[in-house]
Amino acid sequence: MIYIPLFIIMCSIILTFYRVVKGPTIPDRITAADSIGTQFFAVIIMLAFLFKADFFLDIAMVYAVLLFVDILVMAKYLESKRVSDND
Amino acid sequence: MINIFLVVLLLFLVVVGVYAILTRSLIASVIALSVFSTTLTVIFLILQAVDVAMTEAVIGAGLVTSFFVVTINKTEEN
Amino acid sequence: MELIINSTIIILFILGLYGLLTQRNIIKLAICFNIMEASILIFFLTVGYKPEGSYPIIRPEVDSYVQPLPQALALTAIVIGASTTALMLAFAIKLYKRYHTLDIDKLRRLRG
Amino acid sequence: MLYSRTVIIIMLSGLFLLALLTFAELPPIFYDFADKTSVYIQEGVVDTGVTNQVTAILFDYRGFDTLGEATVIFAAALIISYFAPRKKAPMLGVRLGVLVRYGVASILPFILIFGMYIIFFGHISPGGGFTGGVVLASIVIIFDITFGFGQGRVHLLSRDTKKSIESIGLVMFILIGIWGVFFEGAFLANSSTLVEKGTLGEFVSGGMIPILNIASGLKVGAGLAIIFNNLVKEN
Repeated sequence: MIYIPLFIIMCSIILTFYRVVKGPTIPDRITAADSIGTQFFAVIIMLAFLFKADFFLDIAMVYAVLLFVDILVMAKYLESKRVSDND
Repeated sequence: MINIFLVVLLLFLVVVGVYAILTRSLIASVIALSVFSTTLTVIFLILQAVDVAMTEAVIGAGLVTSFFVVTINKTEEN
Repeated sequence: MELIINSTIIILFILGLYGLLTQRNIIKLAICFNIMEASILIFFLTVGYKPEGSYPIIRPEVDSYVQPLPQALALTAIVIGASTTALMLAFAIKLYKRYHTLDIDKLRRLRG
Repeated sequence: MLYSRTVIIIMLSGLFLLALLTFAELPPIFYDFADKTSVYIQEGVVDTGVTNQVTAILFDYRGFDTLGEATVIFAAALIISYFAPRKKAPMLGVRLGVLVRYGVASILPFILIFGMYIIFFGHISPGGGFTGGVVLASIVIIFDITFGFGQGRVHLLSRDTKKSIESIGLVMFILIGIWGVFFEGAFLANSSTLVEKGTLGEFVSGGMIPILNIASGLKVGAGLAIIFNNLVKEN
């Protein structure tokens, strides 16, 4: 019965997306997007169990690597904003 | 049961797309686009397209987002 | 189920088209273009899908697979979409350096 | 604005209804289209000798399309390197903390290994030249984002090296195609008479398809790295 954690994590993703929409500052949104990515990582691994397909784990790995690039670029962008705006 | 999960994901996809188009802030729109392509990856996995899901995860999560962020950074007044 | 998937494809396409018609920032137009492209990809993949099929890597213990041809076309479309997005963003940078704005209404006025 | 927003919404609603009617006329989605037309599923393994049928279609049945796609990336890199203005992105002048720099430096070799794994095993597992190439391009992106500060910074690969790698990938692809003309009778035919097809599902299998994977991986990786570096205007 792997559907129960699947739906629970999906509810959690939707609640986290509320923070992306609502978040007053940019760091809130970036952290929420990173959190959504990590939860989708868990969803992909549960789908690997569900379909009995071990190749899905490759996709989870490559997605985790590229999510790191995403967050790194956004962190650098925020750092430059913080230096230039000085607040 | 997996169909219900697919419907939830599709609805979430539409909501993220609406937010990505209608928001004012450009960087928030790019963040929403990253979430959009992640959701698209999981939908492709449920549709049993492993190669397409892998390519979409690589390009949508990492590459296109960094293109957009660099462009936004270069076209802002500092 | 089919109705929901078809409606999602059409809604995403119409949404991207609405964004292309109403938004004025060029970077936002590229984002709308990406969303339209995603709807086309979902349409490609649903053509070759069947419910109990497995992913198209041939294994001896499985005898029901989804159709691999739309997946190959979708993969090509994704990589070319990334290239065209980069091209649009390069033109946006070029326009900003020339006119110091990204608003297409102001750009149209500047051209005279 | 040329049209008001209500006019646009009315027009798009009409388009939505039209598209819905059109989709109703299509054959149903969950219809066993895959069983009736599964030439690729039934004969693809025997024809090409690889188990991943998407790779078989990309590099064997429709290899010419893949060559066209590689040409599109080449043209995009060319146009962007001509068009993008020579102004450095301001975010590259910021120095990240020591933790980020050393963490990234220790994680880069593993990303390199992973990208090469995706390229080399593209014919028996998901992935292939395009995906692995993008992962290899992400190494250049991570390096430039993390260490892109100051004036006297080190380059991971110089611009000429990246252009050479891209050209080597494209020339390798075309040479394999011409090889197919001479020994098999068609452009980009899978030259299995000279290269062993190997056992199905092993690492050495599929004739020329793994070599085409490597060529397109080099091509796509170097091309996307050139595009990114021209967008941020670094060498």
